Amino acid sequence: MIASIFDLTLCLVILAAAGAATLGRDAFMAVVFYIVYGILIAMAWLRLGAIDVALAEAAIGAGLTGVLLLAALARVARKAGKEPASAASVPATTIATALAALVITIGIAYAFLTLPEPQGLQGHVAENLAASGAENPVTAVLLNFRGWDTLLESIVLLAALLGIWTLAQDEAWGGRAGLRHVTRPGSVLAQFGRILPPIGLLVGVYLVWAGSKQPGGAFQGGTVLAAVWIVTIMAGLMQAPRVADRALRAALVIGPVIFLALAVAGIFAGAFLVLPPAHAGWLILAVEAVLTLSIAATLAMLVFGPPEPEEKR
Amino acid sequence: MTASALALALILTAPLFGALAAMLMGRRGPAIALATIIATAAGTLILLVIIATEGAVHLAIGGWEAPLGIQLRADGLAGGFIATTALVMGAILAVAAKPFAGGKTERRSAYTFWPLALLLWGALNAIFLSGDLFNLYVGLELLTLVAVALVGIEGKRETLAAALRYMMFALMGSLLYLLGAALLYAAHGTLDIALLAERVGSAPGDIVAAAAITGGLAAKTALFPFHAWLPPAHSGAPAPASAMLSGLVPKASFYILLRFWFEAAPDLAGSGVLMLLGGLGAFAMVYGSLLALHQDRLKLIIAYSTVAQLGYLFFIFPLAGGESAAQPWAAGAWSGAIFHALSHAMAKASMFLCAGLIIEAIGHDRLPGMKGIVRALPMTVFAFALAAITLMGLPPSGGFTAKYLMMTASFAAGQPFWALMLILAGLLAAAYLYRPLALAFALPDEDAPAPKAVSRARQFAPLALALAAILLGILSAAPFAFIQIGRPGAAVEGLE
Amino acid sequence: MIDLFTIVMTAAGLIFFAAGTLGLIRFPDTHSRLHALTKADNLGLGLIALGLAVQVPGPADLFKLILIWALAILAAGATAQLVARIAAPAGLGDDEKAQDGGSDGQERRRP
Amino acid sequence: MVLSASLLYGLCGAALIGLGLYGFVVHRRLIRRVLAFNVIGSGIFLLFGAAAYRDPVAGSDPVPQAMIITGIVVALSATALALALIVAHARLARSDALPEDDRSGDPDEGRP
Amino acid sequence: MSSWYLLVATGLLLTIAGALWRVWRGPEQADRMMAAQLVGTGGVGVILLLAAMSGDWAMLDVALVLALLAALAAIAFVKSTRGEGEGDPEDDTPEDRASEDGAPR
Repeated sequence: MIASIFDLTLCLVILAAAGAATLGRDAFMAVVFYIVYGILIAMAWLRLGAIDVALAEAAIGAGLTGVLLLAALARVARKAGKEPASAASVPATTIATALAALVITIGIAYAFLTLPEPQGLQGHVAENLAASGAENPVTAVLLNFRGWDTLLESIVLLAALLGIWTLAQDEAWGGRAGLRHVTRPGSVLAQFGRILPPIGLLVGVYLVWAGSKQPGGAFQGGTVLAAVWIVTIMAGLMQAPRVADRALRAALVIGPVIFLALAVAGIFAGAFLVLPPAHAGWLILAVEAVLTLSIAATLAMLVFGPPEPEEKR
Repeated sequence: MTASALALALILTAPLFGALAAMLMGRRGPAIALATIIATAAGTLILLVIIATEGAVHLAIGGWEAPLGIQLRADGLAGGFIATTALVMGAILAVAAKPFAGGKTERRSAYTFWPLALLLWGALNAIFLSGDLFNLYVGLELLTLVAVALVGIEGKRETLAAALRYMMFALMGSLLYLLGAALLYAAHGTLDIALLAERVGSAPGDIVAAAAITGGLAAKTALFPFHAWLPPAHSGAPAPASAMLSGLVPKASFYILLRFWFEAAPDLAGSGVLMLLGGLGAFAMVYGSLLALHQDRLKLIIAYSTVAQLGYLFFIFPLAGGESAAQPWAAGAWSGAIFHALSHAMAKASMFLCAGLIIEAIGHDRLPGMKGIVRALPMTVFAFALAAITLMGLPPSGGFTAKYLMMTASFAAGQPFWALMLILAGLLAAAYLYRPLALAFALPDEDAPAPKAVSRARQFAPLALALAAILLGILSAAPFAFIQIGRPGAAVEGLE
Repeated sequence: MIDLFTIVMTAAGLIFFAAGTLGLIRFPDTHSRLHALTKADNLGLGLIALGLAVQVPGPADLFKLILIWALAILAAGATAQLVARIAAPAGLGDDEKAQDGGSDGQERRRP
Repeated sequence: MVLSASLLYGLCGAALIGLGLYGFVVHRRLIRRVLAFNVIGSGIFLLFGAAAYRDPVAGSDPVPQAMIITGIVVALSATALALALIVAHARLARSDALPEDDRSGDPDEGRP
Repeated sequence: MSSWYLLVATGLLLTIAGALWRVWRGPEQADRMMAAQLVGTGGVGVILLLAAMSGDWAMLDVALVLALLAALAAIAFVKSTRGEGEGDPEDDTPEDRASEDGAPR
């Protein structure tokens, strides 16, 4: 009973935040609502027994996506002089769209309510968990049973980064990613930038290390590490790396490269991407370690953006 | 280690390794691409031989069978698309080696082009081999992000707008597809295509899922009315990128549609849905052709032509889907559409490469400026003409075989409307391709500036592609039999 | 007994949160709202964490609980100071006003 | 009254999808559309996760959880690229909308 | 005991709803951001209670990550209100900062 009340309240608050984020007039307000929405969704995931997802949502949905949106909004506002009207002003279109969205919602809800008896893969996963090399079932799926998805996904991140790098101005190519951040030494921001990284480093590494036994893993840990790096640079304690930097590029690709190499090596053990059960445990940990490094580097570079011309830095 | 595992590993990982290497070593792009072409082509050849001799290949990634793991499936259809992709990518990368050469210092466009192009290849191969709807989603996302990046690589205002427009359609398409996949998993506990075939019924969830997946993929294939993004995106990119975007990228989402409707959910295909898809295709065909007639830039003509040509790929649904699947004409219709997809990939890539070389020679692609270009670029214009023959569907090209098979099927099926549309498509293609060809062969204006020279070796690549499209028609028997290998369920009688 | 302690502490935490929110809603200007807020929610979270500290199974989780509270204080304190500077009347440049667009013009005026 | 968590969050997910769809179609500012895209995405994930938790005794199905994590990362990648494109486009076009949607120059097109 | 945790958590959700109202009203960007900060802290509280309720203390990691990343969003906000996003918010006015901008650090 009380659980239902909690769930119902949470659903309503989520819908309110999402409604303001999508319908609100003011763009900045919408972005703040989206950040709030990410926090709330993380709670919903806990209620659905998905701690791994909650971790990912807290780190990515509430954290990084919000940062990306805030930064983009600020930069666009400075560049786009007059902004276009925020919503379609033809009432007929708006009403038709609203009706269509309502019909689609009802259709999806109906489909959800009429789903047949659940036949999940909990049993299959549990049966094969011992041979997977991970004790956390989600990690077992991500790194072993469906490792090919994860491998491709780590490359999707790189594809997005390459796409962002194509947006650099030609004369800026090879330079430092993003804008230069300056802070006065001893300021609140600079102090904060000193205190947070050690804690964040600890948490990030812990999440990866603990990920094979309990919720956590390369993506969640990598995001935390990326956040640490971003804070350090925003606090002006470090400069963002040059996009032509060899060490940076090596860090970006090492995770996918090692994962791919392992996948190919698998054909000697029977099939593509086979992890021999006897070695799966440490192999997964090793892959997670390098993936974390690459994910952290890639995510941070996604946030920094393309290199900017020196005079603007 | 089996030969098939080695082949699949090469096809899947060589382009990805190449992309990562190119990302690491900025100025070695062309050399890395060459190594990738060799490795992937070797894997493709091995795979083709295995499929031809032993039939469809199945491989459980990591040794985990469905429903727990992801299954790779290489049948004739997959083999045909992989081989065509290898051929087309090889030619494109050969032409791209000059404009995107490494140089002394690293340049932005040259640096990003190579990893993006190789990632595009890797994503295509991953899609063509995957037998799992969620894995297909990840592959499709990789493909989409890379394609969007390639559209915007010139960094001009119009190309960025084109990339953004494409991105918006693609984002919506991905979400719809993902929604469908989520509903299917929730209902059936698997996203393996073979297992879904046994489980998908006509529950509300299945219908909503099928609608969402179809809508999402149609948006990514630029099916009318989701076509608005395509012409500016495909015409705004540099020619080698355009060739990939127009020749190969839309085929991937079409391929997933085929896998979905013919393999995962064949029983769900009611005649209404199939007619709708075919009808939208017919509309796209007419609409794209008419707009192509009105363009004054070569690349825009070619891009609108893609809208039209993709349109009649969708005739496969009414002719070979649903109740037609068990009919004797289905094999012909099915092969016809696949032939069309493959020959269009080669011909369209060839055309965009030709357009790129023409731009290199005269500095732009406005039609009047092309007058008499045949004297400066005889091989290029010849290749363009050959590719045009394929797009018009004239014998002996692969396009002709495709149309012949589909028309025969449409008469056999008692649906002559599609045959009429195919004839119309051919006539319209002839009309919109006539203008650039006629200009190319005309006498140049006296005062026209002399075109810049383009090396013969580079002109050879589009010619090879156009020839391949013709050869696909002349030697159609072997590929016809090949792409039938492992075809699900239906009658295998040909119509030849 | 332990449970009673937890109940009292979490209830007190909730009250502080409620007070903070009330201040956030009712106080007339940005600075006073800021002031009310940071104290209340940090104290509220601290009380809740304290209440739960007696329930955790092991020292590792206790350590996490302390770390969470410390982080929350640190983050809230730093951001409060930073945001306070932004909120200074002169702190909003013309840029920011343009960014918000004209739609909420009437909202901008203090109630 | 006992409503299962799965049911509530599943319906909430469906509503989020509809809300996001509306926002995605109605907005002209591209940043708002990217934001709506993210709302739709998390609605789909929530629906997926709720469906995976219909049997609380068996616990949440780990396979959808893994897929959702993959999906979240993919959505982040798409968002990052889209936003970077928007910023680059705004630098050249001085507008946060596609040319066909950009009516800021139109004097009749004021906001109510 | 778990009912009590849920009760307190529901109460926290209501305070979060109150904070949402302030995000909506503004009027300053700073108001909206501070209200979001309250949602973050309240969210951490809810997660602690959910962890105690379910006895699954691994949920504490989520609270940890949330607390860590809440700071990131706030810093990004503060940064985004200055110049092109790069400056120190504690420098007094945008004009001051603009003159420092060209100087090497």
